[in-house]
Amino acid sequence: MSEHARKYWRSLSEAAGDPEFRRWLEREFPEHASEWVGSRRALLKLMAASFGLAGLTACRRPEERILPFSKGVEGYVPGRPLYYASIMTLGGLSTGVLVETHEGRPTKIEGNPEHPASRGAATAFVQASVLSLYDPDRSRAVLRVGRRSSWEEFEAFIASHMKAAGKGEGLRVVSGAIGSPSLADLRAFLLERFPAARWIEYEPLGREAEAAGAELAFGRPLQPQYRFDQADVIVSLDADFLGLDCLAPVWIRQYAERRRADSMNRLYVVETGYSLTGANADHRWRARPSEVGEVARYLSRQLGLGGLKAPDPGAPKWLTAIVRDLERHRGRCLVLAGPRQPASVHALVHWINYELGNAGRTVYYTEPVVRTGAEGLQRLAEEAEAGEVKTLVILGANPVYNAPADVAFADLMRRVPLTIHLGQEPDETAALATWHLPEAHYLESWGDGRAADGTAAIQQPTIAPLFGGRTAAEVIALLADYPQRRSYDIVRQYWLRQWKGREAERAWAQALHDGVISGTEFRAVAVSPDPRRLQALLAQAPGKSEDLELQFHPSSSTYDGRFANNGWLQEAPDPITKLTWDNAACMSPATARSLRVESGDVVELEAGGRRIAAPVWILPGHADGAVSIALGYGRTRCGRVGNRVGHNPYPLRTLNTQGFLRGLQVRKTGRRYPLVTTQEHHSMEGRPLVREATLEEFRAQPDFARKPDGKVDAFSLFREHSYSQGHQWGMVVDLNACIGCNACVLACQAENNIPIVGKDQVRRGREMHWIRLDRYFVGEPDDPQIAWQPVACQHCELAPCETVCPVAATNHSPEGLNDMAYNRCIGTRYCANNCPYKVRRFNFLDYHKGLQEVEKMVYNPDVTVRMRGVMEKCTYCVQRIEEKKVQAKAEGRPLRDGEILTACQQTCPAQAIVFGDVNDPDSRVSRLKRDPRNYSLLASLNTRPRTSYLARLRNPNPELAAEEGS
Amino acid sequence: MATVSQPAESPLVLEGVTLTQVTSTVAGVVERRTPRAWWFAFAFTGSLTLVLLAMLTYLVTTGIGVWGNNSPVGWAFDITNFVFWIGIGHAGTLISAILYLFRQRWRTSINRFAEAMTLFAVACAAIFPAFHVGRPWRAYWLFPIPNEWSGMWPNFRSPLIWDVFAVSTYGTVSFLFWYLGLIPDLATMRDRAQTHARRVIYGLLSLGWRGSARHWNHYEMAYLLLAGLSTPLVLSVHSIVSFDFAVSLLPGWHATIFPPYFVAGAIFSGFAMVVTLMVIARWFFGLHHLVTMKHLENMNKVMLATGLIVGYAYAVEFFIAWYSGNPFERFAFVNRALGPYSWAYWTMVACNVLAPQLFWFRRFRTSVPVMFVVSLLVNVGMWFERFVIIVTSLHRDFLPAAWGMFRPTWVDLLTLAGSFGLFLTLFLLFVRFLPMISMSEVKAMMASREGA
Amino acid sequence: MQLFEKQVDRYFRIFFLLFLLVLLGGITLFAFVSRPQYTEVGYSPIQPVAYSHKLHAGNLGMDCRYCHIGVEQSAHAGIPPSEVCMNCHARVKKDSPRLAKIRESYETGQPVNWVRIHRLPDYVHFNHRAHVLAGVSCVSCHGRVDQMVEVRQVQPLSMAWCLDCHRNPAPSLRPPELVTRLDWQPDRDPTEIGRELMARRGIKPPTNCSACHR
Amino acid sequence: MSQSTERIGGIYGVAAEFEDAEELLAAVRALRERGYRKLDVLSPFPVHGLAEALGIRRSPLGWAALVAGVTGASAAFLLQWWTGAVSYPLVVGGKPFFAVEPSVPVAFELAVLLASFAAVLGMLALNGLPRFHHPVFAHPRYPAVTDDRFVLVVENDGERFDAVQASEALRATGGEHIQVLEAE
Repeated sequence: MSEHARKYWRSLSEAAGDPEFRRWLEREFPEHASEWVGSRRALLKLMAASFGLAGLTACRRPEERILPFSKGVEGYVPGRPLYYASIMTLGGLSTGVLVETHEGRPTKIEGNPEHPASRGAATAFVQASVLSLYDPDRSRAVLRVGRRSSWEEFEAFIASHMKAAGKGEGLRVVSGAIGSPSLADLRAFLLERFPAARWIEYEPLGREAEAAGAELAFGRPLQPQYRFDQADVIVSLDADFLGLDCLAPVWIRQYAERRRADSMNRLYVVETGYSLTGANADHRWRARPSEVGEVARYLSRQLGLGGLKAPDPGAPKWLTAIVRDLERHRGRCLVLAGPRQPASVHALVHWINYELGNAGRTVYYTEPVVRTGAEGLQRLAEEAEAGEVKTLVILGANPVYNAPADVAFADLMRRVPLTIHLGQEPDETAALATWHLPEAHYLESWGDGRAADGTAAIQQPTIAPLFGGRTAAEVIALLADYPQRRSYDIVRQYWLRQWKGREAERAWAQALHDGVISGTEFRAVAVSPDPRRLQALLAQAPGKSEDLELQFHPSSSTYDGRFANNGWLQEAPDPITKLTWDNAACMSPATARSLRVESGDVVELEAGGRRIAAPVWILPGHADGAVSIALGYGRTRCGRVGNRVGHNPYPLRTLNTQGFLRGLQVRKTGRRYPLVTTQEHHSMEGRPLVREATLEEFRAQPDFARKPDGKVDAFSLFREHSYSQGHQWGMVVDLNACIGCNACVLACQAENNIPIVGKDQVRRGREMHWIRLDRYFVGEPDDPQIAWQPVACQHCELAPCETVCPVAATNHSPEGLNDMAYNRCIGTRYCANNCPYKVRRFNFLDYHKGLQEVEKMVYNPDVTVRMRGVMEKCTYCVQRIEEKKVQAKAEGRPLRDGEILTACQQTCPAQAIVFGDVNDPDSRVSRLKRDPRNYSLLASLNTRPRTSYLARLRNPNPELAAEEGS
Repeated sequence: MATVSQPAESPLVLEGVTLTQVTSTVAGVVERRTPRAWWFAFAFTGSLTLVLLAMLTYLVTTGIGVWGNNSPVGWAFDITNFVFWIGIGHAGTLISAILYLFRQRWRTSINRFAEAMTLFAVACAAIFPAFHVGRPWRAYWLFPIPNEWSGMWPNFRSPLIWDVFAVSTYGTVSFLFWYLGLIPDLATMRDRAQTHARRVIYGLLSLGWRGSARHWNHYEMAYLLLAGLSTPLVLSVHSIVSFDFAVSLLPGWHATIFPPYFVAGAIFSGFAMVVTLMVIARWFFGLHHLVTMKHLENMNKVMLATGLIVGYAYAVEFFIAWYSGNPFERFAFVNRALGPYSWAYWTMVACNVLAPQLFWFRRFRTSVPVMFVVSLLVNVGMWFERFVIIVTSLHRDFLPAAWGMFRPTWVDLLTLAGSFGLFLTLFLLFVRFLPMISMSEVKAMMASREGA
Repeated sequence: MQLFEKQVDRYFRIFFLLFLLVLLGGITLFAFVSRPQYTEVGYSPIQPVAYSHKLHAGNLGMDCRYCHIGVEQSAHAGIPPSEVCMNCHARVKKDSPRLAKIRESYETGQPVNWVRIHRLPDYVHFNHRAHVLAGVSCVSCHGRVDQMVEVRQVQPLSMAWCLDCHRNPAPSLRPPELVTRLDWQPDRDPTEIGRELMARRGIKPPTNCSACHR
Repeated sequence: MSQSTERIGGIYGVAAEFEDAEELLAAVRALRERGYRKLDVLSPFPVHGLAEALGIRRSPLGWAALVAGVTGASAAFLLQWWTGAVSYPLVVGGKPFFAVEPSVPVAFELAVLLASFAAVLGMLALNGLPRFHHPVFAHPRYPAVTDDRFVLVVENDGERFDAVQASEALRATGGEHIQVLEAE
């Protein structure tokens, strides 16, 4: 897309203010349901002359209306999508997005190639965020003590209330992390006006430990900025930097760029649960959360930090091997710790990196973009207890659900006379608030934000607020009586102030166009460690204990719970467990044996006198002696999709146990709970499906991946169809790049109008995803490795599905696509039976039934919505192919390689998917197909798939590999 | 039940039976007042038929999702039932056609009965391909109907289209065969009828049959032709049904042994069903002197033979799976015998291979209770055979990540039960209103025996 | 004893023949009236505003693209906003009662509820842009709109009809700049012109499913 | 059949009942010896050897079935070739648009279907069925014919036919219930 589509991104700034435009947007709401009255005179005339039989056919033609605008909208042509550059902010950090809109409806989010945190890619959360926009359960009205009110009433109320606020002694604001420069400016304005007020930023999955570690190490709270593309050796201490500890796709991109055979990095992971990062590791060791810090301390000592060279002869061999590898790669290696680890571990890690000469090369430090912390909540609770809090404003946060259990936020709220809650959902916190205000979705509102590296960008709306929501900035502007009241003005004025002068307007237009404000990234800060303080940390050694530990980690579907009502995400299987619509207490097979539990047994988890119930899931590769559980489930007031889905672990999570807790008691209840996965079998059964080799093996035998196929001596009984002419589409999936993150699954769902089927249907094996990530465990059941394989329709040249279709609903296009005509399909399912890849999906029921009009707004108009009883599958995004072909034709030029991007390819943060014309020998896909690692899945069946795979490489440390081999 | 002492060569019609006695015995069943037991049976099977209707209505209005089918198990009870019923439907034509061509006289007492069974079984079978599709209201696209909307035609390379042609031809030809055989007997019914209504109805149905020698001349030729045509037809139908599987590439389906294996299985199951129903009808309507132990014994011998063929096929499948060296094929069969559906596999083996071994012994072969139980077991076993072939092959094929399990829903089970309801209801109507033994053929056979 | 009277045979034959006749006739009739040519062609609903294409496109000679702006840029040709009408009618016939709905729409911002005439099912993706750029004239599908006071559907718009042209496009092609000239008469064999255009511009209309069904 | 009887009017023929097949066969032979050529027998089952005795030729239905079968198979091949390779050629599984091998099942089925129809409909047509009213039904012993009796009909074969003579001839061969059948 890149260059080409950019022509169409348009700024909405003028139009948004235009009342005509607003009306147009509002009209998008279906007041005008189909009208059946009106004349059918001509038709009746026709029918009157015909026989009774023909009368029946008259029923087939309902009258349809076309409603054009009354006034044209500049630059808009009905049927052509428009693209807008914006940002999506999660946990205070922004990612650049491009929003595709059709007739004023945002339908698809892509990454913004210009934005440093995105570089054209988008994560699963970003992809799914467009569905949340159209969530019919979103907050629709201002509520005052549960009764319907209005913004006007609230405005009047707050104006008079704030007059009596004095210096703001009783005023407290709780919000999520604030990375937005304009909102930070507003906050400063508010606190200036009410100097006694206090503002608490709380994120349940904050990254404060990193900054706190930097404060310990360097004396200043700094944010480390990683450069994975510069690191030859990476040691991750429970840091899921490829997975959920990374909210921007850029780290995956940097990492994947260094997985190429010519400059391959090496990744060591020590972790408790099985994370995406662990799944991609060259070496992985299991450790209880508390033991991870031990590894950091050990590494520090072995590296002789602070002059304390104290080799430990009894140390495990793998640790000494890591140390040697790190020492060999001074300045080109990187050690990092996960956000669940305490500040002391982070401090050691910062120190290690500094001593290895990595600071400034593979990691540098900047001022943090956000500063969050749970401590503020503790103080707030104390103040509320003392009756000091009079007015509590909660902006876009849901602390009743996700605040630390010992804060007891619900009790806290009951002690405050006036609580105001702004949120997108009428959620758990809204239920206890005096006032609940609907919050605008990021696609509906103006704003700004910063990426993790500090780069600022403007968030521009692509649709008027559907349910009358407003932004946090607008609410603060009301509270603080700020000169501007609308976020458009607030954001614009803020940035115009930054730029000043005549250039300001142009810079504003540029910022909107590019979706990024250049030159705003934070400068690197020079650091120097304080060895004395760090040596003290080294001396700390927590007593060994055999207690069970419990680790809390983000959910791949709901994150911290905020996406709980998003059906796409709920249905997306967890990349590792493949569980959908649930979380579970994951534990290793050995731990489960010792607890005498099996997957699906409900257990009671108890710690510190608090207890929750959760079902067990036995996860091979999990650390023994520990349990891990995803946060973000068990919500009660998020909407019809997410209510009572899964089990809520927050009641066990306290201020001091944000990452993990020790002393866990697990008790079997005897109850069973149905856990549902999209993959029931986890072994490759010795079949050469995912092919992999070590880097050394690859160098010795580059075409190792083709060996399992042997020599296929195919003898054909008939003259085969020739595909030598014109475009011939094909795809290559680089298994070495793929990290298994699910972004493609969600992108495909958004692009192709794939329905949500629900937990019960998934249980029956009827999930509809067109692309699935096959995840196989390889090796020892207690400590296996993981192999991924994204599988969608392979577009076989000799497609077995086509031959068996009795009505020719699936057949081949001259360009080698395995076409599927939904309207011809009668639904025998024979094609799916005969598909060796099992990628065809059948509409067993009407999965689009009962959707509200607003939910249908997310549909891509270029893709047919399938009815029940028909088969569907990956089309290689044929709608995108056709669109680009027409475009090239219109411009009188041949198609360019890389011009057509499939949805999965476009969003892939690892750039693992390449699509193109295999008839063009110079295309990227053709070049990759000539790669020695290229192989076809199930080649022995002679289906001749157009999708092929590049075998995976691992880069184990030869020292350890030799040992593992022996 | 009168016991008949069997001479060394058991007669096909007991000695001393006259032609009139044949007529009155067979026609008498229809002319007698409807027995109470018939009404009870009819009420039961009729209700089951209504259950079938209800299930199909629910299916069509809601979607295939009411069944347990899923991905990867796209076919389960639906096609299992289809193949099962089509298999049952093979005995009738086989008895009528092949045994006719081989001049097996013992067929005459049972062919009508078996043909009717064929017809009803094909009717039951036809339900499933029609209703297993996701959009049954579009099922007419399976036929090559010219149209000016899409200009589309069926894909004649698909075994399902072959199925459509095979099953519809088979149903039609079976009906013609059955009806052709009925014409003289309908004339008999017409001429014996006591009420005007019956006379008119049988009169119309018999098409004015007079029994003229010229009639018989053409009639016998037509009958011979139909027998000659039906013989390859009956072999082709189950071969083509087996192509649904054999032409695919699924391990467990893709096998060249399938056509003969399926045909043998079909005959096996068909004979089992004939025995099951014949034993009941013979006892209930007192047809011992027309349907003698000789008939039953011969059918049991056929069951033994076809059972052995089927058992051989099971063994050969395993051998080929091992011998081919294809890991997918090997796994598919190991999974059948030892996987999660092994209970179905071993049920199948026990019922189809072990149970008929009793028929090596004359004592069991000629024991009505034994043959009744064995025939029931074979029915069960043959249903499981199709279930095993379809479900165990689909549920674990090439990519382990896509493996799954099939669990039937209550709709699946009730639809299966309902199809039995329809079958038995049609059968009850048949035995109530039409002569269930071919009188003219029995008479001809008796006459030729006397002549000999 | 005769069961049936002699006439029964005659009646039977007559009834049988009649039955055959009715059956075959019925099938033929159904086949005829269910054809798209019969059920689709001729649809001409009353529009909320009595807009005459004959007057505007025919007599006044306005180009199609003056109103249907999307036809060269988008899959949809588009129905013009009321504003486009008002470009002229702000001055011409500014008080005509027949234009009341247009003026009202322009003033209130409420759209005019035009009735759709040319309708394809949701599963069909027709792209005006691709066709117009290839040189398929408006007239091929919409007929002589410039002679219609009330627009009516003149082609069946069925799949088989689409395929006819996709299989044999030459007779329907003309130089792209002439697509909106509904009265254009080629000076030589149109098929020949079409063939030349196909060769020069590489026009190969697809007949595979995904060309239209996605 | 037997349109000739209609032409003459009055008498269709003379019929007598026989009790068993051998008696009947003997009667047929005797009557044919006496010059009666237009004989018919009504019987509950096809009597072995009767057709030869009556001089009835082998039924030509086989030829009809053959022609129909060949028509069916050819039509099937033609249909599959035309729809697959001419009307709308679609690439299916990379296979040829038309090939003989996959066309065989449908061709076979269609051949059998048409041949079967030809056999059954041909039988009805050659026998003039359905025909619900017929002079022979008027014979008082007719109903027994479909049970266990045989009726031999000496049909009116033209001007020389004498019903009384025919009755006598029948009686001489042992026929009972001799009855003159009215042509209607």
